[in-house]
Amino acid sequence: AEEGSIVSTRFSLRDTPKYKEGFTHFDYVNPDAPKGGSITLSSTGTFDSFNRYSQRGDVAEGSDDLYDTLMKGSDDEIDVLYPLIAEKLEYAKDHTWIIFYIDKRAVFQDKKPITADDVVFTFHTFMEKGVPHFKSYYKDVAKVEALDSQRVKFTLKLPRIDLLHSLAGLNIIPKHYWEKKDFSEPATEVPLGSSGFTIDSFKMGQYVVIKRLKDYWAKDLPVNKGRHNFDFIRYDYYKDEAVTLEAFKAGEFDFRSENVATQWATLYTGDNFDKKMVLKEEIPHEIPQAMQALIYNTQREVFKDIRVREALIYAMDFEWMNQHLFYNQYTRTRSYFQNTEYEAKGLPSKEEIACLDPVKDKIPPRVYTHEYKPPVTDGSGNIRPQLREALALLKEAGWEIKDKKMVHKTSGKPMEFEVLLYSPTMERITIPVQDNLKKLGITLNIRRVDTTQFINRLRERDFDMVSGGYSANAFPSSNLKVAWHSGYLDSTYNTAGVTDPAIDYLVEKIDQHQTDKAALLSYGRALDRVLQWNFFVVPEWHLSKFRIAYWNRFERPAVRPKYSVGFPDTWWIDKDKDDKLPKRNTSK
Amino acid sequence: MTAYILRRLLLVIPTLWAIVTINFFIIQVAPGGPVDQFIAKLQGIDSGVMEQVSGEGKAEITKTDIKEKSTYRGAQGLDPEVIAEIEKRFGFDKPIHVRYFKMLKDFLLFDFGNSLFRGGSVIGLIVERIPVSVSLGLWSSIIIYLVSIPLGIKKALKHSSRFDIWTSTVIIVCNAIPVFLFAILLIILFAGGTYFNWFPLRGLVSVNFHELSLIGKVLDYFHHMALPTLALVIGGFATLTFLTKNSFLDEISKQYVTTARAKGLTENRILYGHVFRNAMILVIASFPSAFIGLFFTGSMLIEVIFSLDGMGLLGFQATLQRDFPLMFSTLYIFTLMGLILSIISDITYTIVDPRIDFEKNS
Amino acid sequence: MKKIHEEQWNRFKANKRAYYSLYLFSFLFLISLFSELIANEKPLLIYFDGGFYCPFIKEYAETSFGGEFETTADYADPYVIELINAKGWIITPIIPFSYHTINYNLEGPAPAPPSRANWLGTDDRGRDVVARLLYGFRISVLFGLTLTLFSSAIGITAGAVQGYYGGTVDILGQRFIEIWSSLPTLFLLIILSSVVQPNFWWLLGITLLFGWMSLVSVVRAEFLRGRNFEYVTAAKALGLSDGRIIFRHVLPNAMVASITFMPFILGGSITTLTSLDFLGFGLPVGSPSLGELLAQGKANMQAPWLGISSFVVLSVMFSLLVFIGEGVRDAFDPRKVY
Amino acid sequence: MKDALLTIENLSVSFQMGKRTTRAVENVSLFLQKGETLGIVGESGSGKTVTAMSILRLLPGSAVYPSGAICFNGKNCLTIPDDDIREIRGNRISVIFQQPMTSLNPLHRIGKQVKEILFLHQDISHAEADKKALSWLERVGLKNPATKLSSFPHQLSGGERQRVMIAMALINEPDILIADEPTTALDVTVQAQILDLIRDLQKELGMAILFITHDLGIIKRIADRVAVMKDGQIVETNVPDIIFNSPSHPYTKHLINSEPKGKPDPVDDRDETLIDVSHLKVFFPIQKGILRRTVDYVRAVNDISFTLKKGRTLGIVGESGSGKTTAGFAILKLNRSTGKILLGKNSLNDLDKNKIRELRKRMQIIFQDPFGSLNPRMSVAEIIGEGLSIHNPGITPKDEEEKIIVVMEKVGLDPETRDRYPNEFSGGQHQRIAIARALILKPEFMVLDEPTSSLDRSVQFQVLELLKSLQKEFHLTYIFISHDLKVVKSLCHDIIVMKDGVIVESGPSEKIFSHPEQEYTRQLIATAFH
Ligand SMILES: Nc1ncnc2c1ncn2[C@@H]1O[C@H](COP(=O)(O)OP(=O)(O)OP(=O)(O)O)[C@@H](O)[C@H]1O
Ligand SMILES: Nc1ncnc2c1ncn2[C@@H]1O[C@H](COP(=O)(O)OP(=O)(O)OP(=O)(O)O)[C@@H](O)[C@H]1O
Ligand SMILES: [Mg+2]
Ligand SMILES: [Mg+2]
Repeated sequence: AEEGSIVSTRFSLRDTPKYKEGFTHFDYVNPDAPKGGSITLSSTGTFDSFNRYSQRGDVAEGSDDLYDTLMKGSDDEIDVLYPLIAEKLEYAKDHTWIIFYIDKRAVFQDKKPITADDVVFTFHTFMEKGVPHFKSYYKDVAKVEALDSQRVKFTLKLPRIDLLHSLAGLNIIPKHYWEKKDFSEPATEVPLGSSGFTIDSFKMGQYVVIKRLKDYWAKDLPVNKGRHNFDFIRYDYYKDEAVTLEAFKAGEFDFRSENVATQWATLYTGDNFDKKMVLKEEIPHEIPQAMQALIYNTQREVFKDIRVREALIYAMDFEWMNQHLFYNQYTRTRSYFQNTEYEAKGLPSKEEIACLDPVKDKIPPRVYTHEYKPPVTDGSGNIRPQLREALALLKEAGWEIKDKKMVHKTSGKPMEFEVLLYSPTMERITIPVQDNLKKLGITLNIRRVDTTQFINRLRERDFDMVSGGYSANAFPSSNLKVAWHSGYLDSTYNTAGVTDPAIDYLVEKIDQHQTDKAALLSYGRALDRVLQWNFFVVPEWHLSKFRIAYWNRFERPAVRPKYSVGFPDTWWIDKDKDDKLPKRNTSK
Repeated sequence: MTAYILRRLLLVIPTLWAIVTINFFIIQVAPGGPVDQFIAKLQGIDSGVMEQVSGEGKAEITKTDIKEKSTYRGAQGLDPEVIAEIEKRFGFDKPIHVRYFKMLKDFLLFDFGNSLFRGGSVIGLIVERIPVSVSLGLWSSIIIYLVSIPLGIKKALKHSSRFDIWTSTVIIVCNAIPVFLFAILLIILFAGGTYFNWFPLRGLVSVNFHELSLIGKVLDYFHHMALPTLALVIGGFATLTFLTKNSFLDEISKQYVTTARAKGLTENRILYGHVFRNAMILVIASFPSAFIGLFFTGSMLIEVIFSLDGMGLLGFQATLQRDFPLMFSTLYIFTLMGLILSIISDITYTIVDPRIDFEKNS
Repeated sequence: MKKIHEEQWNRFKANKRAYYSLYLFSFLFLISLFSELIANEKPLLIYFDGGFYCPFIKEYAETSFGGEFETTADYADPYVIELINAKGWIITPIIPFSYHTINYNLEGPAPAPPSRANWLGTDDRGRDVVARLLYGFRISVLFGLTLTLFSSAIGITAGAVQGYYGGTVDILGQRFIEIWSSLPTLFLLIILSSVVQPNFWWLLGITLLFGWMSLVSVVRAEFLRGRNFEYVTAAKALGLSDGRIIFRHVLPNAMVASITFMPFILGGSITTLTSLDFLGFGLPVGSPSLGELLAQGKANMQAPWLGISSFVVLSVMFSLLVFIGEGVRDAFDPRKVY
Repeated sequence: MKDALLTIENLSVSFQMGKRTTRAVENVSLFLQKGETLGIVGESGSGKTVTAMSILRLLPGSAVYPSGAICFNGKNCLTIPDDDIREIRGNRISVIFQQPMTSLNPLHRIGKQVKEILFLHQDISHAEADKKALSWLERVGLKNPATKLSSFPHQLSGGERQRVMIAMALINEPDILIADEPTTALDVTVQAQILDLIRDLQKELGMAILFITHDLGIIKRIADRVAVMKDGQIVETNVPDIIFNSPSHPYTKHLINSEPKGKPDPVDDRDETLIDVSHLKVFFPIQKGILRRTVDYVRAVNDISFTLKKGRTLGIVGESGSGKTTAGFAILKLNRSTGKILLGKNSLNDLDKNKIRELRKRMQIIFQDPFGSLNPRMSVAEIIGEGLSIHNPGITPKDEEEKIIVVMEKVGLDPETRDRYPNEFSGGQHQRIAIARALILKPEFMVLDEPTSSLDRSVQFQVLELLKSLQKEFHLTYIFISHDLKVVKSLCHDIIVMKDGVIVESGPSEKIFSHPEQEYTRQLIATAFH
């Protein structure tokens, strides 16, 4: 070990790793799960390539699983890594370099050993031929070198632990295979991988069968123990959703996770369900949820006024929608850290107040005095009380109703704006909002364009309001900067076009405290509050359940991984159940 | 005539050039391009319209992706440098005229290049889709021709009879059936888990196709083709039947038919031997092109619903994705073919009816 | 009416199906023209506090009835109804929903099954299906009729001129059409929808711009043949102008394909609109559209009333049109025995 | 009568068009014995064709039979099943249609159409059929029968088509031949040849013939018995001798007495020249193969020149297929020709289309095939009135209607029928519609291509008188194409004799008729006035 460095078999960004050194398996697996059998799953669309990293082509299911990473995370923690190809690592305390020690046993699928050279090759290949943002993300990597056949060192230009951490997640590709091939081009033959899976057979665009390699060198490593219990996983490709569901019900494939409320509520019925041959289950989970919302473009004159932004939120009658459109399956989203400990609840704590102090007078006062809650209605569709609130706010902001239209007092301009969508589903959601806004004399135009146009206008920031979201945050990561910092106004980041010094300050702070769990907790919650009370979005909803249905032939560990449903990772086939099912088309 | 054909063949060149040029500029100057599409794909919103067609991703919630962790920055947006990089990759860093002349040169050499978003070359993509297209096109056309023409003739003979009325009603109602609803209905009824599980749900052949005997292969193929073909033809009888009927009605009372009758020909021989050619000039002349067109039949919705990879979907997606090479090349190839076919069809006219010529009217 | 037209009309009438279809179609279309009176959230007439109000013509603020908001009154709101009923009465249309009215008082989730309030249920946004069908039918028929009329007129003329004159006119015309028809309609529509909010007229314009070519080639072919007939020579010998020969002599005898295709072109125009709506490049979001209803029918397999009712409307419409078309054909057939 | 081959008893035929019923034939009774020729003569539109067509049930669907029976072989042709009647058609009973021009399938080659009937009723090899077809075309006097076999109908002249029809009817050697004006488009020599042929066959096979014609000369020559029809009824039946010498019915008398007689009205030599044709040529390419290469030309009109003075009638006579119709078309600029054509001072071959169109009011044509020249979708009134409204844009509908009525009456058509479509008329009526259409414009120059071939003597007389009086009154100029030399003689001032596309002889009418120079002409005249 070098001076001033840390050597470890585990690598965590913030938390102490849950699993001790020398653990044998994750908690959420059954280490003795019987292996074997084959299952069929479905996929949508088509595929024409097995090279997950080519710049074009539709990759087949399973192409992702062809490669192992240097280290591997568990499904019940965030950002904690355990040995896989790399048996241990060593990194500088100042976070400027890292060395991975490659397991001597590690081999590619052709039994050639995985060496440091392969890692170097991998990194260079990704930099040169990988997706464009790989290059920009890793631009701070100064050097990659193979110290010897088992050790590889990455040196950074500046200290960044998150970068070091993410390097551990590199998928390692075999140099001797890719050297002669163009990595950026789609592959029609199955590439040589580094993992325990390969593709056994396929028909382009139609199906692909993934095979578990029985002689996989790492199959008994703690990160793999009890996982990958099926010999074959076959993916059949469908193009139509209704047909896919029908196929599932016909027994063409084994497992399905539903994401449409109506279908979940109405279409999972029939003989096979009654006879318990197919099981329908809702499994609650605590996975961090995205902030799905209608986002204001705060660069637009109307939406510069925070009161206007607040007022319009009252037009979304979530309770009615939930009852009448979603079978009461959803929960209103209120936080940018939904389902995490970083979610701001109640009133700010001392620590939070301390964090907020420097920007005290640049944030809405209610941050200190109120807990943020999106408006709640009685679900009858009658939202008079809410409209009253909205009207009051709008009046305050200098708007009035004239000739039954909401107009600006001074300019006399009516309030009219457009929401930009690309998906027909969103129409269904925005139409009731439009209807309610009409009652306020406000015109909302719903504009649906294709995705190309959508992105085009997003890039040009040519929209009033857009249906979109902020991706889920398991913790306050440095990505918050690109989402909210005023410095990102001229990119496709920062959708809401926020230029708020307080927020800039907070996200910068978060960026600086990436490894300090306690600080992140306060800053994260503080940021959440500030964002909430700034009303940048009309928040929508989320679902904290898995809606799954499967043919009754599986068994699964008693403990479910916290952040995943665990299928097909940890489940196995129960022979008895399987035998009771009628013969179906799903065998390989 | 020979001179005419020669002239027509020569005219193909400027026409093709004009088509390619006009399309190139229209498509290139239109806002939004492959770059946006690529970004959309990176941000995970590449479904768009396909979603309406396939019903995919109509979830009211963003997917809780089990595999993908929250660190993926691309989902939030892209840096300007990255976008510049993408633009370069798609060749948008070059001025438009450079791109234009490059395309012209490539087309002259019949070099169609690669798709922007899919694996494989443009030609490869098209060739791959021919089996599906031919299958759909061939069977559906055969059925439509075999049913519509005799039916139309019979209806002409029995004009205004009860037979005429009920067949009209049936084919019109069939014509009004929205293809995709019907297709889905077929699947639910005959291939789903709820009612009869008689037919396969997807694909052109079974997975174990190569293991089957020859007869098995044939049966398997038709087993798979049955529902898509049915869905495709159901609405297709109306026009041809009515065209046949009306054309026959127009001809059937002409004097030469009486002559034929006076010769003692049977009604069928009169209809098929004499009237047919007179009445069906349009149909006959369009047949060569219809026949070659079979190889490129596409019906997007049928392909989507029966999970087939055919021309229809390819073209539609190419447009949506702004996959320019694919768009232009298919346009180029199909137009070229179309131009030749129209010449063939014109020649057919003159063969079917020797009185037809293309000279200037005196 | 000239005697000959009278005969034609008689011949048309002799085809009972066509005759009744025409009546039924005109009736339905007429009704749909008055959709606002039949299906509307706005009452036809309100008597309130000694005065009469006509909300379906004029907008009244809620405050006019003593309510609190100065915006247009929402007559579906029980609060407003109560206010009015306290001092007067309301006459509502038979279907108290317009195509865009969301029925907030649904029993269960939308799409709601047929019920007393919503005869054919609601769509998946809680809007009344009957009202949407009614308005959708009107828009479809108007679109179809206009498009068919113009596109056939242009297409037939172009085909006729090409076929009749032949030679250079034909050669150039064909080339023009080849080039024109190569333009990617769908793409242009997509682009258009990004530049403007496509409305009825835009869609009509674009589809017309690219839709007129369907008849050209058949008409041309029929003209190439028809121009050689003896009676055309006779007409020429009479000294008729080309226009007259084309339209009076060749065309009526070269109309088989056109007349046959016409109802289908109409149907096709309607389908074009529905499929554009289906794909989402059609009428603005929220417009009454049969295509959108079909799309919903597909997306909501559990709600068959969506697909079925739009299918029934479409097929009835098509059938009527084709039957009328048959009658028209008969009317122009001099040999037709009636 | 017991051993009659065919008997028609009390046959009535009506046409039902909507509410309107047209009675075409009323209570007609006829019989036909083996080996016998029954001639039917009568007024145009009197139901001859309808009666004949009824025998094989060939009338359109609008025909109804209120009464009657047609017995052939002891069976009623009107009621026997379709299969049985089909057995008879073309095999036992053959028909030569009145409209040879439109009776052939336009898209089938002649050979195919002729051979088809052979294959249908005989067991015959292709080679044999070819041979037989060829020999029959030869027998009916077609030149180049081999090329004709591979021609399409539109490439044949009127007379040629008619002979193809005749060949088709005779080739199966039927028991009964129904010949509906079989020789209207044939020149007299060919006509004689055909009649001989028919008579030979009759002798040989004992064939019975139902011969419908307006040509009383022919009737005299070949009929064993004659039936005279008028207004749908048979007014008189008897042997020719009696019919011609002591007719009992007034109509028969009238018919027999209206021979075309007289001479053309004398003309003034100082009249200016109206038509000057020089070196007129019309060639039709002969094309081969899919690519339609032109291998040779049919020289239909091969360098003819003539002049025609105002107020005169020029007769063009000549062999069938000699290019008369083609020349007529060329003179009016209705086909592509080379050479110079002067109408007055206007050179038609140099004027552009619009100029010619303006001249069209001054020059008119009556087509050899009147039915083909009538637009099937226009009513008779529209057909006749159309030119009028075009050339006199100001005319009121009422005036137009009046004029139509007048001209219809003049050509012997019932003005009441003016709202009907052409398909509801008889052959002679078609011809008169065509004449009316031309006459209503009062053109100064007319090409009349066999204008009276389908007209009975009385109507023919009426029409010719009309033409003459118009000529006198308005100083009209005619080109008169006809095979009927008697008519030609009575109408034409000058005559051109054509053969194989060239003029073999021309000159003043009297001179040609009295001193024909060419052998061909002499033969023509001899046959005609024999
Ligand atoms: N298809 C029809 N529909 C209605 N009326 C018809 C039809 N065919 C013929 N007629 C009428 O029947 C009558 C007899 O016609 P037909 O053809 O038998 O006359 P024709 O004696 O052959 O006369 P022509 O010598 O002029 O040929 C005519 O008055 C004609 O108008
Ligand atoms: N379109 C054509 N193509 C080829 N040959 C043609 C065409 N039209 C006419 N002919 C030929 O030209 C010759 C002259 O034809 P035309 O019709 O002028 O004869 P005609 O003198 O009027 O004879 P008829 O007395 O029989 O009517 C004929 O041999 C005919 O076969
Ligand atoms: Mg007759
Ligand atoms: Mg002639």
